[in-house]
Amino acid sequence: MLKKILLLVGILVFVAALGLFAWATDASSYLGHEPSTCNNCHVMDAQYENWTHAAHARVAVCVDCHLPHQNAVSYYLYKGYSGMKDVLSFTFKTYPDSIRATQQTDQIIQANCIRCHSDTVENIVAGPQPFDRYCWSCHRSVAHGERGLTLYPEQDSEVYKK
Amino acid sequence: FLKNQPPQSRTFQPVTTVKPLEPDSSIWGLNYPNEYSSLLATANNDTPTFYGGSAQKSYLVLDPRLVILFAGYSFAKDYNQPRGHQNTIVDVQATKRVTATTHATCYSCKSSDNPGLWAQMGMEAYDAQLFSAMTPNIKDPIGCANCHEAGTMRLIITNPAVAAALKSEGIDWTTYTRQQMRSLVCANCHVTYYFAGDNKVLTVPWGDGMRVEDIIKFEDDANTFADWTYPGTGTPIMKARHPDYELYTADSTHFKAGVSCADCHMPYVRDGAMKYSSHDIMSPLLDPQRSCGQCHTDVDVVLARVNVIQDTVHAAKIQAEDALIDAITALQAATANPNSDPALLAEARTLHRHAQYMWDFISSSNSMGFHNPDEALRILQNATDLARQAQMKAAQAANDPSLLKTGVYDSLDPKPTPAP
Amino acid sequence: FLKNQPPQSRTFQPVTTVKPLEPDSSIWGLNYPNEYSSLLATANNDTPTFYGGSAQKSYLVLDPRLVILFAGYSFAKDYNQPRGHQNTIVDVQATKRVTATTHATCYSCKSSDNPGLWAQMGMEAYDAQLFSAMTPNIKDPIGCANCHEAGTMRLIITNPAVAAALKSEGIDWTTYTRQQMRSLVCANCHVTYYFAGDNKVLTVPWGDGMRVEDIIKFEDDANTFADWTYPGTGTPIMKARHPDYELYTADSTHFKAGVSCADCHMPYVRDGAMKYSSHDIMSPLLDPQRSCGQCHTDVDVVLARVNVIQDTVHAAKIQAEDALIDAITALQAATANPNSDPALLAEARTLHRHAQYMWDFISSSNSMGFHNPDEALRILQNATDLARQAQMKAAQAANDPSLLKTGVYDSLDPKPTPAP
Ligand code: HEC
Ligand code: HEC
Ligand code: HEC
Ligand code: HEC
Ligand code: HEC
Ligand code: HEC
Ligand code: HEC
Ligand code: HEC
Ligand code: HEC
Ligand code: HEC
Ligand code: HEC
Ligand code: HEC
Ligand code: HEC
Ligand code: HEC
Ligand SMILES: [Ca+2]
Ligand SMILES: [Ca+2]
Repeated sequence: MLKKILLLVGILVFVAALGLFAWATDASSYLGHEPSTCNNCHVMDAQYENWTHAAHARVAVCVDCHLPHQNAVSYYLYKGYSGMKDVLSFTFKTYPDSIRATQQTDQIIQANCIRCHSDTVENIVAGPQPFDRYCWSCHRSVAHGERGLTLYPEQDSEVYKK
Repeated sequence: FLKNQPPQSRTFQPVTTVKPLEPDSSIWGLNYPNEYSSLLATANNDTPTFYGGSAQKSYLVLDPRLVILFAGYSFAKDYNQPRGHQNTIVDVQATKRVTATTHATCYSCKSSDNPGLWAQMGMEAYDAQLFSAMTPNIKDPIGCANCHEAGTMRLIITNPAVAAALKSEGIDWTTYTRQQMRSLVCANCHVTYYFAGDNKVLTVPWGDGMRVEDIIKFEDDANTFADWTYPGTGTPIMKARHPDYELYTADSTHFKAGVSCADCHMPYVRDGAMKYSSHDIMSPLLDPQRSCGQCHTDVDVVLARVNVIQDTVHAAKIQAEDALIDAITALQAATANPNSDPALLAEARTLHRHAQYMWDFISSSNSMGFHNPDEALRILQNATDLARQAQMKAAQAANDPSLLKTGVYDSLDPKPTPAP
Repeated sequence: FLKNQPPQSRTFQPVTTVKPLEPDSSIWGLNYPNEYSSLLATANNDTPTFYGGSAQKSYLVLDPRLVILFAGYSFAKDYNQPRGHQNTIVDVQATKRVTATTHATCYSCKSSDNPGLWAQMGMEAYDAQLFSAMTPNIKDPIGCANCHEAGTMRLIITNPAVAAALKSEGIDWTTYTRQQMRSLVCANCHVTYYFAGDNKVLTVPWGDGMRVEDIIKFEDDANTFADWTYPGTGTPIMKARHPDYELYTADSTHFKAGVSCADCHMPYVRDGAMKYSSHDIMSPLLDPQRSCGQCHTDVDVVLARVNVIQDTVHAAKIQAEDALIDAITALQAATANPNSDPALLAEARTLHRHAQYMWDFISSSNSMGFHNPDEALRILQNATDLARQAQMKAAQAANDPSLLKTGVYDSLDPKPTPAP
């Protein structure tokens, strides 16, 4: 019985969240791949801003790296899943101050790096032992620039100019 | 409402106008409730970390060697790990280091009433008064007026002694950038100092530079300034005091990389849509995700390094202390020996003086070396070497190789306890 | 999702089959021309950096203190900054350290012929031979067979002494990940060692651990192993040799962060679009953009820190050397004095032995401390302290405070030159 109620509540929450999602956001924009969509959420500010300063801004948008590209099914499934996750935790403020990519995200990104750069890295990813590190353990700033770049709260720097 | 809007204009509408040098932080707090309430939170922090944290711990109990090294001076009575900024008045009034003859200078870094008082009466007159005479004027612990200019909210130098020291170095701090001010503002207090002359004028000894060698030279030149004379050895000792800014800016990794004190000690936190700087200043190890995580993806890795660094520097510090205690023991015996060569004795005292200052420079600075590990270890190597040379010189002065005993502290039983 | 095609298969087609332990790198090079030609490039590198680089510089000329510290041993004759991997045979055959009685063991880390020879005759038999007897078998400098397994191209341990040392530590290197092997493969050679017994069997002293204290304990236990007896002091000295792997893995920043030797010394370079590992191994400071620049966007910042670290460690090293020379001078006088207390003399020698090993551990390791600044400074502080204690003990043994003179090296004029 309790389980059923919980399930019901769960479904209700899900539908409500979906509604909220559609209402609160320009839902159709999320079907696209505009980086500014991600930046709708101020919590994505730092990543957005740093991305615009980094090497890939001209050539790759958020979803190029953050969604799986094996096939259309996994692309849209994951898009729905991660979008919902972001919206839920944003709505219910369950996110931490410093947001971190999950391991699952890391694996998706890694596959995408290799997808675009297979010509370049084929030689080094191959080998008798698995390639056991993420590309960005060296390329620490290609995706989102220097860390800590947009650390500071909005404040008037002008007052320091003599 | 979350649609692709232009970034909200975050221009801030003040609720009230804060008058210049306003000592009462609660008035500033009307405009900036987040900053204010986080500042208040420093009153109640009490979580320890391995070497630091906000609990009140007695350095003298944790390491009884300090009782010997500060023998004859007030620091042998009472000397604690610092706590949060809201506790300053309570703590300075409670410490046994303050006596009936202590000057008001001891309030300099403890209250937001000071900028107003200094503007009114001048720092020299303030410092000339007794501590007890100043007490009625001191109502507020550290507050907004110690760091900010009312109106612009710019970070500023509020301590005239620090302003003078910067000037003596040829530095015009008003040209500093915002990021530089995010460190320099801490230098209002987290710097070493001494009291010059009978009026106990607060002095920051940067005239020759901010490295430990420069400060020793400056204090040596200032008529061989001494805080006290070491009992039995006759050494004129100078006390180092929390040279946090000096140590950090001595080419440390983070300083060179442009990181500021506030980046680690005042990480931003979110209140809904707003980001603000946490004014709940404490050990960053108590909230490393926030303090370090913005720059270091793998926080566990850097925390592990903090442990390695702190343990290494702690061991180096103890090693210097053991060498100093051996030297002091020898120098006491040599001083007691009427046949000792006075010229060699004087040389031994100078070695002791310099060794002890170098050690204290690191011992009295915070973070157990993390702020600048290489510089800390370099200085402690010098302290150890000079202490051993002081001991050798003492043995030469007394022409007595039996003064060359090592491991004196280890053989003490019981270990010393804080002086009464 | 039109892009989502499986990556074209470009699986590598070997041109030739390389037989196991093949000493001739040019054969492997048929399959891997980029790696091969970059390895060949190490022959001609000759650009110096401030402390390192590929130019052949004499350590003995750069710092004549070494002539004193290695007095009575071959290192006082000839001791250079290392050069690129292609020069190994030329350099080992040219050094004055090799004499008529030198064993073949000195070829152990100089040639890709070794894995084959060891497989054939066993390392003990190899080491038992004279250097001159082995020379005809040694044709190839360092090559692919020193690091790779033919066929799989896996990185492997090829040096049996290192394999034994790892085993003695309980380490099964075959479980190491690829990233771990990118450091461990250098440990085939960049480790400290000694020659055990009359057959001069190559031994890597890791049985008690890889820290300097562990190695001292191990060599002390191994019948107080000594490379030579210091002239005039009678101290049995053990020589440290390039403990690069040991120092780096002692909790250094980069090691803790998962960075490998190859990351800095073998950065990827490109041939067209294709990346490969540069086998032109040299000082990363000669190509910092590549070696450091992917991880550290602001290369100038980290290079400035390298300068600070190296200068700091260099000064600490000199300080330890000065203390050691003072101690040696005192100990020589005490040893010459027939009335000296033998028990105290023995204690002084043990202090000298340990101080000198600690100093040499850092002095003989590469990078002037950059691989692990804190550990280097910690060890040098200990070396300095122990050297001063050795001097004090010598004065006690001779009951003669005049042995406590400091600054001996500074007063030498002229400074020593390499031994003949
Ligand atoms: C070129 C590939 C690439 C692009 C384009 C990209 N990212 Fe990332 N993203 C990464 C990588 C790499 C990480 C770091 C993962 C890690 O450190 O584990 C990351 C991490 C993140 C994180 C987690 C924060 C963290 O530090 O772990 C967020 C949030 C994020 N990206 C959002 C975005 C948004 C929003 C955009 C578009 C404005 C975007 N990304 C564009 C590669 C990319
Ligand atoms: C509705 C607000 C919102 C939008 C729009 C949004 N995000 Fe996020 N995102 C969040 C929040 C909140 C988190 C923190 C989740 C957590 O850590 O619990 C987050 C976390 C992340 C992470 C790190 C966690 C993980 O799953 O690895 C990545 C990567 C990320 N977002 C990428 C994106 C991308 C790409 C877009 C645009 C396609 C985007 N986000 C749009 C709110 C949002
Ligand atoms: C959508 C395809 C795509 C994805 C996904 C992608 N890249 Fe790229 N990347 C590019 C293109 C295109 C360039 C530009 C090449 C040029 O300028 O010649 C580039 C450039 C680069 C460069 C050179 C940048 C510079 O500093 O000039 C690096 C390094 C790099 N990528 C690494 C990565 C890594 C690491 C990832 C994963 C985190 C990644 N890329 C993901 C397409 C992609
Ligand atoms: C890169 C980060 C970082 C920077 C920058 C930094 N600190 Fe720290 N600070 C630390 C850490 C880590 C500790 C050790 C805390 C502990 O042991 O619990 C510490 C400790 C302290 C402490 C003692 C805290 C306690 O636990 O009692 C004080 C005071 C302090 N720092 C002041 C400063 C000042 C002033 C500056 C600038 C001149 C500064 N810090 C710059 C990280 C930093
Ligand atoms: C007006 C003087 C003053 C200024 C300005 C100041 N401090 Fe302090 N700070 C103190 C005093 C005094 C204490 C010790 C209070 C006590 O123990 O009662 C202290 C304590 C601390 C502690 C220890 C807190 C704990 O819980 O252990 C830290 C960390 C610290 N300060 C960092 C900073 C940083 C960072 C800045 C600049 C952003 C700064 N301080 C500016 C005077 C000051
Ligand atoms: C130039 C600024 C300055 C002056 C002047 C100053 N202090 Fe402090 N004081 C600090 C700072 C900063 C701290 C926190 C850092 C620390 O303790 O290492 C502190 C901490 C303290 C503490 C708490 C920790 C402890 O040491 O027990 C006491 C008590 C204290 N001071 C008393 C005094 C007394 C008494 C005097 C006068 C002799 C004095 N202060 C003068 C800056 C100052
Ligand atoms: C110990 C020094 C110190 C004290 C005391 C202090 N502040 Fe700050 N404050 C700072 C620093 C450092 C910053 C960061 C400034 C920047 O990034 O430009 C800051 C930033 C701010 C900002 C800008 C927004 C933000 O959060 O970054 C406001 C508003 C502010 N403080 C208000 C106050 C108020 C109100 C008080 C008293 C209740 C106060 N401050 C006390 C050091 C201090
Ligand atoms: C504003 C950015 C920033 C913050 C905040 C920050 N760091 Fe760093 N840290 C750096 C940079 C930049 C370096 C230099 C190396 C590099 O380029 O990555 C560094 C280097 C380090 C190193 C290597 C140096 C060494 O001696 O081993 C450690 C450890 C470290 N940080 C720990 C911390 C800890 C712990 C904190 C929090 C208390 C912290 N950092 C906060 C930016 C930061
Ligand atoms: C984080 C980067 C880094 C890592 C990791 C690293 N090194 Fe180095 N190495 C350096 C730097 C920088 C120097 C100093 C070069 C100079 O002074 O010119 C150096 C110097 C050297 C030298 C002397 C080069 C010369 O100039 O003659 C040798 C040999 C060496 N390293 C071997 C190793 C070995 C073996 C490892 C792994 C156990 C290792 N290094 C790991 C950066 C690194
Ligand atoms: C088979 C033994 C051996 C192996 C394996 C080995 N080295 Fe060396 N290395 C040497 C010798 C011997 C020299 C000195 C050659 C000379 O001076 O003639 C040397 C020299 C160097 C130098 C100095 C080059 C210069 O131009 O100054 C560097 C840097 C170096 N090695 C790094 C490494 C790294 C990194 C690895 C692992 C990837 C490695 N070595 C593996 C034996 C080895
Ligand atoms: C365990 C491996 C190993 C053994 C055994 C070994 N070496 Fe080396 N040798 C190295 C490495 C690694 C270097 C480069 C690093 C350095 O010089 O610091 C080197 C460098 C050299 C150099 C060039 C630099 C210099 O010191 O002048 C000479 C010459 C040399 N070795 C001679 C010898 C002689 C003679 C012996 C026998 C007594 C010997 N080696 C035994 C590993 C070894
Ligand atoms: C001093 C040690 C050493 C020597 C000698 C050496 N290699 Fe390597 N080699 C490495 C390391 C380390 C890697 C990186 C392996 C990895 O990332 O898995 C590597 C990688 C490679 C790779 C993989 C592709 C790449 O470039 O990363 C090939 C192929 C290769 N080496 C061929 C050779 C050939 C051919 C020779 C002789 C001409 C040779 N190596 C000599 C250490 C060495
Ligand atoms: C060990 C460090 C390291 C790792 C891991 C690494 N790279 Fe690189 N990468 C480098 C270096 C160094 C260069 C610069 C080569 C040059 O300048 O010739 C580079 C160059 C590149 C370039 C060419 C950049 C340009 O300037 O056009 C691309 C693209 C790239 N890497 C992608 C990747 C991808 C994708 C991965 C993960 C599969 C990866 N890298 C993993 C070190 C690394
Ligand atoms: C594969 C990545 C990588 C490479 C390559 C690398 N580093 Fe680092 N470096 C790091 C990491 C990770 C840290 C630890 C601090 C942090 O988290 O940023 C660090 C820290 C540092 C620090 C701060 C430590 C200190 O003691 O001051 C310096 C300086 C530094 N690196 C210099 C260099 C230099 C010089 C090179 C090239 C010779 C280099 N690094 C190559 C990843 C790397
Ligand atoms: Ca504290
Ligand atoms: Ca070299």
